[in-house]
Amino acid sequence: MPEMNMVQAINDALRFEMQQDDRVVVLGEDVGKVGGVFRVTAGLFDEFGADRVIDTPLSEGGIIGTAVGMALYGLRPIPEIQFSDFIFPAYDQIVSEVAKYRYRSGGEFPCNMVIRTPVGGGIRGGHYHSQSPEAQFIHVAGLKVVCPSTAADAKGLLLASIRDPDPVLFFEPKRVYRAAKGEVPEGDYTVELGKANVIREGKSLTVISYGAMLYEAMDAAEKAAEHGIECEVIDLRTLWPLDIDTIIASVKKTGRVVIVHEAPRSCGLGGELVSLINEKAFLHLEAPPRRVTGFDTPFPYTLEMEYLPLSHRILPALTETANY
Amino acid sequence: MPEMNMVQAINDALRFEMQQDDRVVVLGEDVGKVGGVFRVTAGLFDEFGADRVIDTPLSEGGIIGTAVGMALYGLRPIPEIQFSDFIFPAYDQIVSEVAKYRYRSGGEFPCNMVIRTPVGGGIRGGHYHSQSPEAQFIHVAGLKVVCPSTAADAKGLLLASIRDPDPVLFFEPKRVYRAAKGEVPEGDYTVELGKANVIREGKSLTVISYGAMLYEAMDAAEKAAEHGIECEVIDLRTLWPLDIDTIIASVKKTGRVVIVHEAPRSCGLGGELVSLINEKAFLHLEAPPRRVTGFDTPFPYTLEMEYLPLSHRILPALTETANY
Amino acid sequence: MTTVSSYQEPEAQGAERRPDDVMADDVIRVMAPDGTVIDDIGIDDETAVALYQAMLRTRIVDDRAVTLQRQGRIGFHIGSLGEEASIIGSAFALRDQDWIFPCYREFGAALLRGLSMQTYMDNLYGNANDIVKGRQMPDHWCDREHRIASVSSPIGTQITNAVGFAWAAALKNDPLAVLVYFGDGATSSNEFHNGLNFAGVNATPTVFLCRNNGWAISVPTDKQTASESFAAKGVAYGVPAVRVDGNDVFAVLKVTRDALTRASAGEGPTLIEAITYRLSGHSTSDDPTRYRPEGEAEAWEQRDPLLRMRRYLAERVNWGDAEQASAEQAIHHEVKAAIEVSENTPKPALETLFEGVYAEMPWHLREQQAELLAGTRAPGHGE
Amino acid sequence: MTTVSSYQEPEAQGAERRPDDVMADDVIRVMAPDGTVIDDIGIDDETAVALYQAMLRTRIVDDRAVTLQRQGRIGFHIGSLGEEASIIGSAFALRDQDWIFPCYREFGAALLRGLSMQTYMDNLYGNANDIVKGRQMPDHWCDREHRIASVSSPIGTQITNAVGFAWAAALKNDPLAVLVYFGDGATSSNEFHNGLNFAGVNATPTVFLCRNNGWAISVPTDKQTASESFAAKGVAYGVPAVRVDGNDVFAVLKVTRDALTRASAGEGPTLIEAITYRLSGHSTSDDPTRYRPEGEAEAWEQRDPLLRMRRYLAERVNWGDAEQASAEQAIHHEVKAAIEVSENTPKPALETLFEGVYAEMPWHLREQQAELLAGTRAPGHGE
Ligand SMILES: Cc1ncc(C[n+]2csc(CCOP(=O)(O)OP(=O)(O)O)c2C)c(N)n1
Ligand SMILES: Cc1ncc(C[n+]2csc(CCOP(=O)(O)OP(=O)(O)O)c2C)c(N)n1
Ligand SMILES: [Mg+2]
Ligand SMILES: [Mg+2]
Repeated sequence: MPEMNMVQAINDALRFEMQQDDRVVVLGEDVGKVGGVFRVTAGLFDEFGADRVIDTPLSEGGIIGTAVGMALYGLRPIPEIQFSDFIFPAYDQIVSEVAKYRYRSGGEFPCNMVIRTPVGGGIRGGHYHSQSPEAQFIHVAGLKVVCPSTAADAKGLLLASIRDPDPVLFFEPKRVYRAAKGEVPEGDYTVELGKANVIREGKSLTVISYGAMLYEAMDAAEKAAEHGIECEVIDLRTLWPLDIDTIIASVKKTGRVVIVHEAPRSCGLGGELVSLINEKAFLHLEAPPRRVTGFDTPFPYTLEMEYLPLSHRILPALTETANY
Repeated sequence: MPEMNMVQAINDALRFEMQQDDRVVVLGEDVGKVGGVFRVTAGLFDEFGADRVIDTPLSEGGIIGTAVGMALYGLRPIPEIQFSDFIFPAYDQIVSEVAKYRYRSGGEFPCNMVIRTPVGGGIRGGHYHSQSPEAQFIHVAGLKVVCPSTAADAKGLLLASIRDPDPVLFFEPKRVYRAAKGEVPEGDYTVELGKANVIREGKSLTVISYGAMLYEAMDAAEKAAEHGIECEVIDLRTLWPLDIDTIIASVKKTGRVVIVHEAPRSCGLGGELVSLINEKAFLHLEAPPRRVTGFDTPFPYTLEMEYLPLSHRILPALTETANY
Repeated sequence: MTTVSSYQEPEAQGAERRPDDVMADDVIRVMAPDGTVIDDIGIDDETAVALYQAMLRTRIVDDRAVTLQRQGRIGFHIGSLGEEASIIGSAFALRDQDWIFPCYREFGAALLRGLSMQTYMDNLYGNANDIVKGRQMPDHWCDREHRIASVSSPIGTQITNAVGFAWAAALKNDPLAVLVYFGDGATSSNEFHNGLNFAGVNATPTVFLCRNNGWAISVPTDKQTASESFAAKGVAYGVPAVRVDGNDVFAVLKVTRDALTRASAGEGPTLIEAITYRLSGHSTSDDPTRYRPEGEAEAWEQRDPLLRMRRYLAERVNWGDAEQASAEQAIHHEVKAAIEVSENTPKPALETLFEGVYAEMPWHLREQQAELLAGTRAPGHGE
Repeated sequence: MTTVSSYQEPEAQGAERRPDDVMADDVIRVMAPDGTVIDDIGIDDETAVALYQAMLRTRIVDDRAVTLQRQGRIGFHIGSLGEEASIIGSAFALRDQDWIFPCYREFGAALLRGLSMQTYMDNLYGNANDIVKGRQMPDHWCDREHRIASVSSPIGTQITNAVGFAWAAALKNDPLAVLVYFGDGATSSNEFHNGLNFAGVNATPTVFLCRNNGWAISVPTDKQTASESFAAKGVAYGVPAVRVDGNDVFAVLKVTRDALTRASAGEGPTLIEAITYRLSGHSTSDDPTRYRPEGEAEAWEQRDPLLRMRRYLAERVNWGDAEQASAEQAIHHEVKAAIEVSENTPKPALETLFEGVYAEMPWHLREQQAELLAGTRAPGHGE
């Protein structure tokens, strides 16, 4: 298997599916000739031409609004939003049209597309090139939300998302775009949506994370192991609908849980996880579920590494929860 | 004290403040001559003229985007969004500008305004005249979120919101616009933001709700009392930042909690409340916190009363939680 | 229904207060308001009668739906009183393969294309047979079979959707065009801007039909834009535009046909401003007397598109009171039969509430479905 | 810095491929590219020198900031190489009471209005003295003292904000106008549409300055819109518009002054399309050689607005190499001093992360603040 980073793996998935399925089109700002500001679509313009790799005017609402029409026609549009901070001009189309089209048409019109967008901080992007808005989509019925943490998962989840009959928000953790490197299967390769990955087994406590923070959670888990705390680390991969079975099985085993995400804490996915765990494993809980998250402030520039829930902030939560 | 319904109370608050403070302007679709589709701004156009009660073009983004400029100038704009389902074309301005302007300008530019908008179901409005999007704003740092349930609170909270130095999303539960009737203090009257209201005391369990569902929660609580279950019912009033002290004090007393809101369950405010309660009162919990909420589907038309978490759906949650 | 009377061009009044007035020189008109033909575009009598019948059917259904709402038998209706020519004339121009992206007033176009009266009525009732399963308000239907997308309440969203659909077809060399309807108010939406801009840049085969009916609920067009007309907005996007007398069904048919010809020839989109008037309130929830200048509606009643056609038909095909009465009766009969069936059809089954949010129901919705089914029914919602 | 050379109008090339070309007949020009005056608008020598000095200062700062970024001493810079005349000419036209709503390339305008070099440099460094407290990326400052709103990354949002500000002032009979900057790409945003439309309807005293620099990152203007020009878009909103040679600082000054005169007279907004060219990459993160047609930038270098002014000044006020060198030196000195201070200023204090989200810190932020302060510091973030 070739080694790739996440950018290459996503590029590989796009190229593979575009070769297989001529309904697939990519559209967005700067996705064409220049291959995207992160070079994720590099080379696709040359291979598939301007009719399938489309540079659009500077309007996210226009990108998603027209992608809806393409999806209704039967294409498989893959719109790119340059940074997920800039998805909000398209928010109305996403929550009012994309999410509801199938349901409100009584099933006559599926509206599946994959909205790809880089997410998260750690690249010195400040307020508007760093945010993690996944909760703002999870709350909206009708959307699926995916966030890979490895190159192989990025490929496998993206191919699964493109073939999925429902619309998918595909968040790409840009902090690890190049750092998340590993072997990636060639050719056709899918990772089923809705399945989490237990990347470390342990009995002391369950750590749930995803995307770029997964690496921080793993780092903290390794350090905790030095203190005899064996964490079970779960990479959610699909953020919604969740792999509830894997989560609950783990929490029932450990009785303790720490959730890590860089999105702001309040009304984030962490809160939902805590509630679900309460509802389904209350009597197993031996310590209060803990959230280690981004703070409820706008994303800062200079102090971004203090804002992010990095390993040094996760570790105390692990030890305190384990020793509760 | 005169008796008013919620529409009249809000109208009264607007009129009072417009008389006191000539920086206050109201703008939105149909707010002028016709006085709003719910008649909340009735009479204001005649009293204050077209320069302070402004009918705008049909663009929520334009309404909020220009209100930002007005706020920066030093006016006290009160934009109306005709239904909160139609707030999404303005979502970018709200989350990217309104919420962040003070912070990102290092405090140079406060951006306070009160965005008034009718919320919730029960008026046969289907998908797009019924939604409850409060969680989509609570998750965003920099916003305050308010939702009154009574006429007097509507007046008092609105006056407090207009005078508050921060931007406020003011959700008006339209199902009880006319049904929520009661004595409303004349003249100047404020209800402090961030303070919940314990509207029923009890030792068996804590019920937390707000807006139109508060009445359903109260109805269920009364019925539960017939079975010897004495609920403490908390009307949040300000949804963010929460009155955490009142909530935690009550949960510490009762050890049991049921949260009721009509917004979809997943990643809703209920999940956040469950997490906060876990974090601050874990050892007091005698039963898993329960959520009785709208379902994770788009808001339906014909079956809306089955969708809403009405009294008949709350009551079993109360008895089960009390008897856990 | 208004009956035929001798024609008088209405006095300047509210009706003339806006610069986009229908009598302006650049407004295309084929048939004068008195029913005489100014410019023979070769419409045969059969077509003329078909157009009139479709408009008449639209109006009668409208009228009946308002009554049903007033009687509390349906929850809501949003109609097209006075705007029938804009809707029927444009839909009539379409070829089989073309698609419609409707706003919320175009049930007449759907009926014309073949949506059955029963299906429409079931939608007004939101019952178990409703094509959208009682999930949306009345008048929010869809009709894939007849190539009509789904009605959505948020203003304007269908505009960009229509552009994307047309664009997709063009990318696949599929020779269809898309007609999208929206109001004057919708031109202020983000969607109008995005739709027209993307259509212009990519030369998509889209026909934009702006029903300028003078009002967006209570907001008149001069508060909507300072542009000289709605058609003038095409310039901003390099999209050719035309203004047409929206109460002249022949003229609307003609300009739409022209636009379709351009679209099919790969010449891209066209913006049509059809100048008409909303003779009713915005919907059954609205009372227009609160804001409408006195005399305005009355002036436009004189320009009623159905009246104009009756004058024309009276001259050309001897369409008299007998023909009118029998046409009306047939439609009334059809509507009545549909109502009876709709009214006796149950509500959608409870479990359907959770179906179709996703292609397959995920665990959390299965759980919520089970929770609801196991519980008691809402008051008044028993089945 | 390019030095003065004899002027040659560049060959048609990439530069001429778009219809909005700067040499079109309707483009207002006061000074020819060779520095000779076509239309004397009565600019005295002192003003001319001041304009040039401001442009020069802008360019030198730009150049220095790019170097700082390349050296890893600051994180990012987004500059205005080649666009100095559009920015300085328009800002220069403003009266004291007027406001600026900037895009992200207008630090030159801020420096001109009085923002200190130190304050600007502290913003590039995001240090404890940064006016925005290190919360935003470099070049995202604000300056209430000099009547400049806050730079925001999302494209276009400042346009509607600027309209609202101007509208508020007009409602209060406050005789100010607002100048808002944005790029050609921004005309596709929702905000352009909303801003222009609201301004048109309410005749707000807003001057819209579209810096058409040919590109939106890698997207050229002909992929941005099919409109004949960006100025043409004014028609859609009833907003008078004008195209100006954006590399002719006098012409930009003149059209902005005219627009301000209109605004002050209550005649409402004006849309100015300043045709210029982004000589650099989009920002320090961008490599334009990946997408720019060969020869295009070179052609525009010939039209460099600073060169043009040097030619003019050489003719008019004997501005020679000595004057140039001493002007440059003074600016370099100023910049260097500021860098030294900025570089030695610490990061913002940790607790400031939580301040100013709200006017008063609510309990949940106090808790989070305490949590952070009690913990260990992030690697490399020690203080
Ligand atoms: C985004 C959005 N904002 C507000 C509304 C409420 N609303 C429904 S119809 C309407 C007026 C529409 O006017 P116009 O576009 O002229 O169409 P018409 O009803 O006149 O056919 C408004 C404001 C809405 N449906 N969607
Ligand atoms: C809403 C939004 N979408 C995308 C971006 C990313 N982006 C930053 S600048 C830019 C291009 C802007 O082009 P233009 O408006 O012409 O201004 P210029 O940079 O040329 O001055 C893009 C796409 C953004 N900042 N905001
Ligand atoms: Mg209208
Ligand atoms: Mg540009």
